[in-house]
Amino acid sequence: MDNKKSENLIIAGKNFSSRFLLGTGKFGNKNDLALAIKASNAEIVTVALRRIDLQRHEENILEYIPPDVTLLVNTSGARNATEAVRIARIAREAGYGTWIKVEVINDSKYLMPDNEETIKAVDILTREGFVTLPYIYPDLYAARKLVAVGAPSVMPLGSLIGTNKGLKTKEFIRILIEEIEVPVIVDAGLGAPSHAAEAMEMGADAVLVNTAVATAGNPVLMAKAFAQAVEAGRNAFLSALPVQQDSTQARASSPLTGFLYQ
Amino acid sequence: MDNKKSENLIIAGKNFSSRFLLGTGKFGNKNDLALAIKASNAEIVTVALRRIDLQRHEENILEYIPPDVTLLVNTSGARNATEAVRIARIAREAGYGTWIKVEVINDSKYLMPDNEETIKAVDILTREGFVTLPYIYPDLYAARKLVAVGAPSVMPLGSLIGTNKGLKTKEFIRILIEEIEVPVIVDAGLGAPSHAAEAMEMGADAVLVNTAVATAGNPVLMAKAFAQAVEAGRNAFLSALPVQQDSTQARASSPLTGFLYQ
Amino acid sequence: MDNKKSENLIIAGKNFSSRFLLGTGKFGNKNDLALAIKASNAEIVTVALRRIDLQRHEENILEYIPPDVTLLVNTSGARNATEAVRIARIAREAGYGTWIKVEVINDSKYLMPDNEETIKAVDILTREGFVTLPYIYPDLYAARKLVAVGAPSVMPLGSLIGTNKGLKTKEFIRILIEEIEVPVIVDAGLGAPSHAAEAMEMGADAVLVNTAVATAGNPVLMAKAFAQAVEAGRNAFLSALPVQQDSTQARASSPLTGFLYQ
Amino acid sequence: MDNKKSENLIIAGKNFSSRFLLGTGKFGNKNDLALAIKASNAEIVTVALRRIDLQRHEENILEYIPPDVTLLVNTSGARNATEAVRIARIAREAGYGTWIKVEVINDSKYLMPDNEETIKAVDILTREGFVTLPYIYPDLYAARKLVAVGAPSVMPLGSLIGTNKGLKTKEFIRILIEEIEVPVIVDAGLGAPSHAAEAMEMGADAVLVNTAVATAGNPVLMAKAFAQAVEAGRNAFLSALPVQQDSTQARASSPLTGFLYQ
Amino acid sequence: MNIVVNGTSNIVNEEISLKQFIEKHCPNPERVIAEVNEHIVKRADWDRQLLKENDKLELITFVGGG
Amino acid sequence: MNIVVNGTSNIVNEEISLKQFIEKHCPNPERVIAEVNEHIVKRADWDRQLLKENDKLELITFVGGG
Amino acid sequence: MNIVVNGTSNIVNEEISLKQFIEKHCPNPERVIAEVNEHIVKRADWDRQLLKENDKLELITFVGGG
Amino acid sequence: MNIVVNGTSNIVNEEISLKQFIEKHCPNPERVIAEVNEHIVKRADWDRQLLKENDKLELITFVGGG
Repeated sequence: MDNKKSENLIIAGKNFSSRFLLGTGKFGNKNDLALAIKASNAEIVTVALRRIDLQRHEENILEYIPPDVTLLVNTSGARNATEAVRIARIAREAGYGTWIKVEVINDSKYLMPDNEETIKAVDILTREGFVTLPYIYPDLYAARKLVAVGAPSVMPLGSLIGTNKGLKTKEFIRILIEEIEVPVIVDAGLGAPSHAAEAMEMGADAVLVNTAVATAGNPVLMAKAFAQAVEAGRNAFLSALPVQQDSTQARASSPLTGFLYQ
Repeated sequence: MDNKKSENLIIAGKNFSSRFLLGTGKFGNKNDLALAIKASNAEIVTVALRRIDLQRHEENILEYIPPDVTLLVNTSGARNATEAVRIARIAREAGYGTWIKVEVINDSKYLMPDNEETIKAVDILTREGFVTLPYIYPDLYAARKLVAVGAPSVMPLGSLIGTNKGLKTKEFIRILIEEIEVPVIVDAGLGAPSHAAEAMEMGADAVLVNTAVATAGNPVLMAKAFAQAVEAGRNAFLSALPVQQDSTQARASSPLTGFLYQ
Repeated sequence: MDNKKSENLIIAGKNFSSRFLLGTGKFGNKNDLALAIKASNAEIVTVALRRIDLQRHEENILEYIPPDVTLLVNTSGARNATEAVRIARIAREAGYGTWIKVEVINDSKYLMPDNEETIKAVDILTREGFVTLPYIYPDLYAARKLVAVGAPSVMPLGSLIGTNKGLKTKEFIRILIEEIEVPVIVDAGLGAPSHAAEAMEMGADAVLVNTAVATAGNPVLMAKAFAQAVEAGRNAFLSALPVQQDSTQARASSPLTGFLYQ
Repeated sequence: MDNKKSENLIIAGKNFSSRFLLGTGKFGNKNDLALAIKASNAEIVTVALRRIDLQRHEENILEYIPPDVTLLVNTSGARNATEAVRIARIAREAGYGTWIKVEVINDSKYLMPDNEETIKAVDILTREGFVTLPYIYPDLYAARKLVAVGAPSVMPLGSLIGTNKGLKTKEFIRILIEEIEVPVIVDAGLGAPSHAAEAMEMGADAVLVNTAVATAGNPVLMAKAFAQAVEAGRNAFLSALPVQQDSTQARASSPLTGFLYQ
Repeated sequence: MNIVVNGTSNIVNEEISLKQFIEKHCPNPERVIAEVNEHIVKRADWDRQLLKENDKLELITFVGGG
Repeated sequence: MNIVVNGTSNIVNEEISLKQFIEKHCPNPERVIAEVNEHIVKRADWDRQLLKENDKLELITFVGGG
Repeated sequence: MNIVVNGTSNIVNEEISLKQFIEKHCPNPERVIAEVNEHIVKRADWDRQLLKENDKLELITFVGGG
Repeated sequence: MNIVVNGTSNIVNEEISLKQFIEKHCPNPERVIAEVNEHIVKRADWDRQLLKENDKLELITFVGGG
């Protein structure tokens, strides 16, 4: 697909020059979050909704996010389509836009997304005018259905949330990249910039990272590192990587014969 | 070791702000080489020596390398210490410095470096005032001996030359990084920016790439991609990457409980 | 789950002492198939249905399968639940049992199973008295639904059909093994006995192999090799494998101190 | 090499029908050792030497090893060639044969073998009539030198001793298998039967396992599992494994067209 | 009389039963499973099932599969 | 008067508007999103929404999330 | 008389042969391999090998190893 | 007069200096590094180095390498 090579990431008609999305959970220090957004030039960041704790003064996460950044409200906590829809509506009512990361999880151990419920939620939300970015387990058929009901992007997981294990689903995300026409944003499980570069090298359109940045020793520098890796991987994809040689035999990069030999 | 975290790469007392070294073999178009050096900000590039072809007009590789770049002359073609020493002396006589990548290969199929002969060559060349960067198979004992005879850096292979397979020697390069006090520069086999980032993330001091850049569809952009990945990996190393979670269980980055639930 | 450790593989109340299932496609020589079944002690083998070629005399695959072996009729060719159901009914009508491998594929490039259609087919076939073994992409929610509609086993793919790439879905099959109470049989993509052993070591209940056996240089010996690997992996699972050590540090198996030292 | 396909493992003219070697360290219960030897049909087992503890009654390891088994005395504890030679001579003097696993380690953290000292020890011991099986880091040049000084086999490590990480040196052991004419026995780091099968599949002549068996929940069953996996891998090697398909595209094992379609 | 067999048109001139058709055209009749117009016809009924204009026959058999 | 706030029962003695309740109990009223009986009440309407016996209040806010 | 056994000093008062020393101190004499001053002493010779001031004894045995 | 240049025999008829030989045969003399009989001859000395029967010349240059 030609738009796979466009300069900007385009979602629902909106252009983004950065292909690095940042999650805002787990930051020990909210100032680090603000600096991490700046250091990485992230243009889309996720936030979530939660019941207020009446006993405790909590900081307002939104104060740490620059106004020109696109807020993507995560429906985390939703166990089915109905709950996801309800959270999305609350977010819109609160004045925070219509960009929703549709995350439906009904498994408290592995936190695997429920693709079928996610499709239902996207279907409803799209009709209500939301821009939905569904978080999914990378299944070709589910991705096709999401596109059919109006998802302007899909966000397959690289590995289980928070595990930092990298691209365990590589073979299957590759299929989405080849077959699905909307942007494929790899989300969850990317634990190092090399993982992000690997995703981009094979043609992913963007990546979203949270845990690996927020829990790093230096989250601000790590955010920058991920953003650099995303650019590196993107440039490599555009440059057309050479293939791995399958034989066990080596191939010289220096001239090896004709000198000092008879 | 503390110098593992220094801002610059320091070899034999010389400071380099770039941690990406570029090889000059296999470029289809020499202008691409010049542009690739510029795009990647490489400060050290390798060249080799070969018998002149009396029948054919060949371009002068040196014209494509900016004068402020440090030339590292590869002894490729040497099958033993004696031949490597001879090539190094020729290079010096020709006025091209004293920085030598000591590469001794006596195996035409896998192009594996012969550590023992390499140690002998480094011993001789160091006494003659050369700055030697030995290309090695990552063996702790060989690396220790190289440092003992004066090598200011070691260059272990990531995988077989030209195979683009990445960090197949990861477990053993890690040992060198932990145990050897001189800079560890991963050389050979890195086939994608993600491989370079992975090496830097675990604390390698620099990487050298040739085949993957020179044979890319767009070598100039690929050189830039590798340089970005090296910076990404370096920053991640300095930020202290979070560890991979070994359990199969996921860990939420969003708050999952207390909302919409009873 | 305790039945994970039972001596026999039990599906729909039927006991099998072998945990190796063999596919019958792609055999160059049908005698090899008969010998491979014998050499591997496979007790369940798959067959498929196809339109007769009126021009050509073809061998009867069933003649090469011993009568005490359980035939599992694959619905390959079905693009949706309706077609899968139709194939199953034809098989039963033909007198070949009620054991059906429900395979629904609507993607001619990657041959990925369509979980949703598979669930529908299993639901219908179970009500009609079939024993269904659904071939699936390993998705926790799909597996749960299959069990809910009566599947006595699930057959997740290891990697794409015919690629021999092994357990690319390991992280997700592991979840099925932990969460799903019916036997988990790894199907598709296992290209070497070591892959089969790896699946069994983590607790898979059985494996099904076709391509890697049928296209081996010696299919009969390869069938035996897979069966041995399945037993090896099963025994290792029952023995409780020791864990991998995550540190890079080694741990001596021999006494290293106190001898020859002061 | 043709002898790579011989039925028996032949070392120094002696025939072994088993290709599984067992180490005897770390067994919690010595009866388990005896039973594990029997269950696995191991014909070669390693033992070590240590100073007697005058304060404590210790069991005699040799009582648990059947008399028809070939004892391979490990020189563990030796930090250089001289110490290895001394241990070998003690073993011979004690009446326990001339089969020595030459293990020289001068690194207490990673327990990496020192190839250069190992070569020296093998050279001396061979002249004294010992049968030496050197434990090495898989380096082509070191292996060639060992063969040149008379080693009738080489034992490269799969990964660091005791880590159970499997075949981390796969690319380099493969080179030994292709280039070295004596049997290649993979030793150290094999943590699961699937690892052993993988080594055998690529043509290793045998494997030696200790930690993964001795520290399993059920060491006797685990020994059997490893022996089965070794046979499985051997048979797969003899059968000629089909290659992995590199494209991401799948290949049907069932007929997919011509049925139910127009 | 036109009959569609496994997706291909066939001209049959005489009146013919399913059994006769199969025995005439299939190398191994004992392996055949027959559908007429998407309904399975049991082997015991092949004899009395006469083929009609525009009948759609599927003649199916077991083959190797994974 | 009993009111369920974020899943917990609260006894409220006087008549009180949603606005008053939030300002009294929430540290940052400007961050609060309010549902009463599963219907969102816009901030502009908080003032005239009086709480009633057995009302179920959800008081929600934005937090960091992935 | 001082004797170093496996790296540790031992005081021995009477004249004693290697055999006597081993039988007195080692729980399983039949398993012992003995070096005196870095030379192996065969079991058959233990009897006539008398220990001397500053002798260095290594008493070794087989153990499990990988 | 026979001279071996980069491993190949060459017949040279007249008396000739290294400098003359290189200028005559090499497309880019300024890139050449010259060894005669395994000793490097500096560029400044090329002029006075006369070639002799059976001299072994190595004419070398820099090329791309990894």
